[in-house]
Amino acid sequence: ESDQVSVKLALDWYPNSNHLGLFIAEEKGYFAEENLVVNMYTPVDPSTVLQTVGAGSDDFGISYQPELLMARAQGVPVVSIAGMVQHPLNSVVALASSGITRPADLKGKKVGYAGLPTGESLLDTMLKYDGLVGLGDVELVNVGFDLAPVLISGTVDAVVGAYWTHETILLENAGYPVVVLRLEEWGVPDYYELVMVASEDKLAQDPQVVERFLRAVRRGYADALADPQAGVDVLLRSAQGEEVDVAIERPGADLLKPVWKTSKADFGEQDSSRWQSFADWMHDNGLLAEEMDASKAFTSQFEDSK
Amino acid sequence: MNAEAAESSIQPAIQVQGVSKSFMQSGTPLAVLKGVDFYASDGELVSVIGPSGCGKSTLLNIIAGLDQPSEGSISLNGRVEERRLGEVGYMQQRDLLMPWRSVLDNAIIGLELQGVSKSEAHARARALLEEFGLTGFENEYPHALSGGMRQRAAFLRTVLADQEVFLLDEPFGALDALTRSQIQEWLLGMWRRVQKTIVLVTHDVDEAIFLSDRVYVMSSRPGRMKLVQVIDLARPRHAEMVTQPRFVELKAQLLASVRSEVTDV
Amino acid sequence: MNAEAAESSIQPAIQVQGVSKSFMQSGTPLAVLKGVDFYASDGELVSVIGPSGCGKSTLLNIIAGLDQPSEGSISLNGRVEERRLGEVGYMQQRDLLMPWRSVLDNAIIGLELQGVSKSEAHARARALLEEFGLTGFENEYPHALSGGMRQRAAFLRTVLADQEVFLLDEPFGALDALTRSQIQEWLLGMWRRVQKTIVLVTHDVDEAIFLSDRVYVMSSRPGRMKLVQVIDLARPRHAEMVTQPRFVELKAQLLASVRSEVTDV
Amino acid sequence: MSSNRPRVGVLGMIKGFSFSWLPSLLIILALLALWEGYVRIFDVQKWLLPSPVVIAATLVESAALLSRHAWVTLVEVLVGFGLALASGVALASMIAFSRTLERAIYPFVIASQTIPIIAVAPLLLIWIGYGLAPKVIVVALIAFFPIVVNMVDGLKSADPDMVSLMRTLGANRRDIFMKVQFPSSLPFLFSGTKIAMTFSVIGAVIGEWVGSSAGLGYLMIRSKPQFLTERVFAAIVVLSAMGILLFLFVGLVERLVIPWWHTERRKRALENSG
Amino acid sequence: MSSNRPRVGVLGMIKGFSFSWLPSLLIILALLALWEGYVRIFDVQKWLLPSPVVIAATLVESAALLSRHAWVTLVEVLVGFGLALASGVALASMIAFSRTLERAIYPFVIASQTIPIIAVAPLLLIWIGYGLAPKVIVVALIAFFPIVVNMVDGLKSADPDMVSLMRTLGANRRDIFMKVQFPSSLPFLFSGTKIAMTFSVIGAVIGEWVGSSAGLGYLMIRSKPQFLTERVFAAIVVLSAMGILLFLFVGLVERLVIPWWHTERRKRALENSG
Ligand SMILES: Nc1ncnc2c1ncn2[C@@H]1O[C@H](COP(=O)(O)OP(=O)(O)OP(=O)(O)O)[C@@H](O)[C@H]1O
Ligand SMILES: Nc1ncnc2c1ncn2[C@@H]1O[C@H](COP(=O)(O)OP(=O)(O)OP(=O)(O)O)[C@@H](O)[C@H]1O
Ligand SMILES: [Mg+2]
Ligand SMILES: [Mg+2]
Repeated sequence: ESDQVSVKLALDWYPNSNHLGLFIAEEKGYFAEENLVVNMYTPVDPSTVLQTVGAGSDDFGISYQPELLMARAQGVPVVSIAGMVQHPLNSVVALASSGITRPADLKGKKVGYAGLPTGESLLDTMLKYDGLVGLGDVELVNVGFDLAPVLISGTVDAVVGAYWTHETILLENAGYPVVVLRLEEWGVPDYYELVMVASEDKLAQDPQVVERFLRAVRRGYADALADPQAGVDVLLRSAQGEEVDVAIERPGADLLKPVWKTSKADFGEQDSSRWQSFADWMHDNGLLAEEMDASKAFTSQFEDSK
Repeated sequence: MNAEAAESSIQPAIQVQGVSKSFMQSGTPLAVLKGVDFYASDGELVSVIGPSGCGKSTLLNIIAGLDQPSEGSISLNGRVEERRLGEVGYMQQRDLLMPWRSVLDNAIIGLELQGVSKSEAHARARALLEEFGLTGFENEYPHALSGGMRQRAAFLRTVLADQEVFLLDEPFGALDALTRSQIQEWLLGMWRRVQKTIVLVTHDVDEAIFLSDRVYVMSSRPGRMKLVQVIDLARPRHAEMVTQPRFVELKAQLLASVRSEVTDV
Repeated sequence: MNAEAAESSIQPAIQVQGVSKSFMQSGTPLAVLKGVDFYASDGELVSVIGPSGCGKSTLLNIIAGLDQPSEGSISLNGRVEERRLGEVGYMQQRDLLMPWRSVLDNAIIGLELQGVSKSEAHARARALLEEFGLTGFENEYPHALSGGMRQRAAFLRTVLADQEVFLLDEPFGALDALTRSQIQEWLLGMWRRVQKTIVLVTHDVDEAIFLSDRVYVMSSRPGRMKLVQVIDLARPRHAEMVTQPRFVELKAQLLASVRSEVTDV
Repeated sequence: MSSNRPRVGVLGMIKGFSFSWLPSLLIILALLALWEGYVRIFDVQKWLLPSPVVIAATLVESAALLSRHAWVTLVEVLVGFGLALASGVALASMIAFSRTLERAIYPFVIASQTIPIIAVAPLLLIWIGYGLAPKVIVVALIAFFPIVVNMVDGLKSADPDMVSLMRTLGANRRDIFMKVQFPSSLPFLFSGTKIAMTFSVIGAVIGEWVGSSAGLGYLMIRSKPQFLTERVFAAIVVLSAMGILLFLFVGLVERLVIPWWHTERRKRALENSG
Repeated sequence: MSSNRPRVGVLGMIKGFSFSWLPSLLIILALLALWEGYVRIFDVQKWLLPSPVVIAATLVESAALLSRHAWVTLVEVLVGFGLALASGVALASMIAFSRTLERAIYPFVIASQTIPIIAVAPLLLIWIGYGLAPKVIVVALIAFFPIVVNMVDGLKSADPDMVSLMRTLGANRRDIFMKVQFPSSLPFLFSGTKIAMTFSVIGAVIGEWVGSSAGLGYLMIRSKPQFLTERVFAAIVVLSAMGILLFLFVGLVERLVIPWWHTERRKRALENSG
């Protein structure tokens, strides 16, 4: 029992179906079996996760692959230890009634985004891929993080930055059928939307704790894969369950199931060529000032330990 | 005009009849005035003296229309007037100069309210600066003035507003003896020229006698008029008169009446 | 003690020598006092009269230590004192009652500063309420008081602070004739009992004569002492004296001196 | 006459409730009716702008949820405000005490207000974690500013003649501060405190963004992306009510602490009303 | 004596710069040195907390970028503040004018402050689009509150005897307002304005989080996920400088508009300094 370790985990966002495995591991005692006490919390500004993990005040965090690469470019010593999903969740979303079916249809339209450079580059690549000149063909509008309302209200014709496992459900539930343009289908290199991160120090000093943590997490997601809806039930039973919207998380869990684990990859697995090609794409688009060796940005060292 | 006018058939400029007034103080009513009768004929100069707290300022407040009596009535020129504000000029005990206005601008506030143009108003005020001993201070803010100067400035403001009736609540309280006697003589001169009705509250018996046609003596609170003394000194009056026998006699009489009051106000 | 004491060899309680003072007003220096010589012997009651704005309050400010002279020196009991604050009791022209303190608490502020316990201070203040005509008002805030009451409260505060020397700047300015003569007699009584030195600024010549051992007359600005008149009336004095021949004679003399001043202050 | 009305303030508001709040109530009802009508006629979706009826229903249904979170926020507000009051008064006293201190401190006080808290959020998270502390600090940071500025102006508003009087009575700097400057500053301080109290509420909401798992701010942030706009509005209603009640409470305290400030005006007003 | 120091304020600050700002400068330099030392000794990474030297370098390198964005923010601040001042003074006047209006309006004024702007910002975007307007509105919403509260208290601080005087001179309500209440309120108004001016800066930053393509707030939001922390801090420095300068500017205007408020204190102070 002296072995018991308490760790802090910063979530990327409020508890939702992306976190089912974590809540299952908590409720079913998988963490406890590894002698871990996991404190989960949600910082409101997701970009703080990489800093608090990098500085060691949090042990683990959930962040995004593009952000992780940008952080490393600035010297933040963070490393991805697991791909939480195998594909981008980010997407371009438009109302079905708009008639937009492909990036080229966005020509001359207003596109809302969160005001971040990544969104600009993603859109640019998709537009070019579909034969347009690029960003110059659309009017970009910084709408902050509330993407769905501006879409419905007609403030913009499409948004980039919405998750096809979340905002889309929200919109459909509200009575607005939508069209989703997946990034990886329109020229953006495939990447891992959400990644579990730890600091370089942590990996060097405490690999056992990382290993124990990931083992429990993997067991959690294995259960979630077996029965996503049971996982949602676990989430609803948790301390913050009352604020969870079942109408979104139930379909969300079903949508996520195929990206937690694909025919090619198990949960958490990461592929170095995908990391590198995405890093190259970021460099090409000016998101990284210098070329980067992406192999240092992630580690597969914990994958075999099942 | 002098004392006889009061007895004439002309309606008095101010007629106060059976006025009582009480205030709530810490929850209990405090009777301040009790059946006050008072008048001032047109063009008359009347003084009111009485112990501190007997309700002199309260009486003037009521005449000016700032306050309404609990009982009794006030008539101006024979008409009972409910709304008397703006009808009579009133110089209160505090100088009430506005700290954000220069002396000159403080003086012309009444004219401004009457719609007189600023340049015209300034001109009229400047013409009186000398007389009020304010030359050279017209552009200062009030805080730069001595106590006496402040009171003179307030007096100038009242005079400029130019109403038919003036109520003056201890207007010379803060004046030195010299300026005081000058202003007194000046007041008499002005009063003779323009035939204003003046009600003066003062605590200086010499001043009351020197200036007035009649002097009212009030009792301590609740205030009533306990004595009216007609001042039968000849006019025009001169500063030297204060040491003359008739003056000294009147003074002794009034002082005796005042002294007979109980003192715990 | 009376006028002869001034000539004795004992060091005067207050000695002002060659004091000049000027202020900057709108950028140019304004000479307010010019070579003022003045003294008050131990236990003497001295009055200062003079035109408004001649620098009477400025002189008291300097004696009290609120201000330093531009030239000249001030000695207390024969020692030249640079730091005179807290040495003399000073009642200023404005009553300066604190709106957040009751009358009683305003009165005891000096005792509070001397470290006297609150209950003891209250007891001492209560003992004097009657004499100052403030009974029943001790727990009111100042705004509920009439002008005269406010000044009496301020006077009570000064008296309670109980220093050897009192400077009184027109302390009776807002008092009615009745209270005024009562307070004057009370002041004389207290002064006789406790042998304080009192310097009184007033604009009431009667008052100056009635109370004082000597009266200083100041010139208009820049203020100098232009006359010192020893008041040789017998003590104890009575209110009736003001109509006696010697009194009237002294009054005529002082008024003449005051009137000879130029007036455009 | 407007300026002669008794300044009866909060106490009077409460006492004379039945009559005096009528206009306010009527306006509120009219506005709500307009809003309801607008939403119904133009068929505005409830996730875009919920109607008053829907919000009211949510308030009732989610009463337990809301009050649980409201309690958390209230604690943050009160603790943070208390800290702001203490530090604000202390800072203002230092600033008013010496010109040198004023020059040294005031720029920092002002600068502290121009730093967007969200930008230093990671530092806060690293330095003090995500418990009660960061919220309290955010509240205090936002609330202390109006207190300092008003109090400094108030301390400087002391009547210089009254200060002279104290000096002639032998008062030292401390006496003058305690017995003249401080009481003089109270009316100003209360103006600032009213503002600060209201800002404390918004401060707690912002604080909850830094990282939290409870509180009305948390609930809002959480409900927004779920399109539970009616819950966001319900939380806003609770926050507003909290802000108004706290504001009124400060007004009440003001009347108790500086009665002279009010009676001075009221007495005269009664006298003048005739 | 602290309270007798001349209240020379901004003008004096500027005139007496060389000497009087020395303490402030020394403190700032000391703090910066401490900070630099801390960062160097503990080898704190610049993505977490950049050192003053790094920030200074960024300020120089990115001067053009920063000033372009600062200009945008300044315009939002000034326009929003102007709107807040106008509407704040108007609202306060209505509130002080009639008790009924006070009861009807004041609750809304308070309520408006407890609504977390970030929660309604998206609605603002939908309702009024994404130009200058929403930022100006956010600034105005934040800034008008201290103005209203202080101005209301100021209007009520008018000397009731002075009001009586005006009435005896036949003044109507408007006259009394314009010639007594309004001037009396100015010292209070300026206290509020100083707070409002500072809050305007943070208001503009918040406004820029939604729907902007320029401004220091926008620059910060963009730089943060790129972990350009030194640029974020450089933007904060510029924002602070802007806030302090605007605060000092209001102080300067105060001295020009209500000179009597200052000279009243200064004259006495000179007199007492001896
Ligand atoms: N608004 C008020 N509310 C309660 N009491 C009041 C009010 N105004 C005056 N009083 C009381 O009424 C009494 C008379 O006051 P007033 O000011 O009329 O006296 P006064 O004769 O003018 O005294 P003084 O000569 O000292 O000026 C005093 O006891 C005072 O406390
Ligand atoms: N702090 C100051 N700055 C500039 N001028 C001043 C200052 N204090 C007083 N004065 C000027 O000095 C002169 C004398 O003022 P002081 O108050 O001493 O007169 P006083 O004799 O007491 O007058 P009064 O009898 O009217 O009270 C006045 O002209 C006044 O304007
Ligand atoms: Mg009176
Ligand atoms: Mg004087």
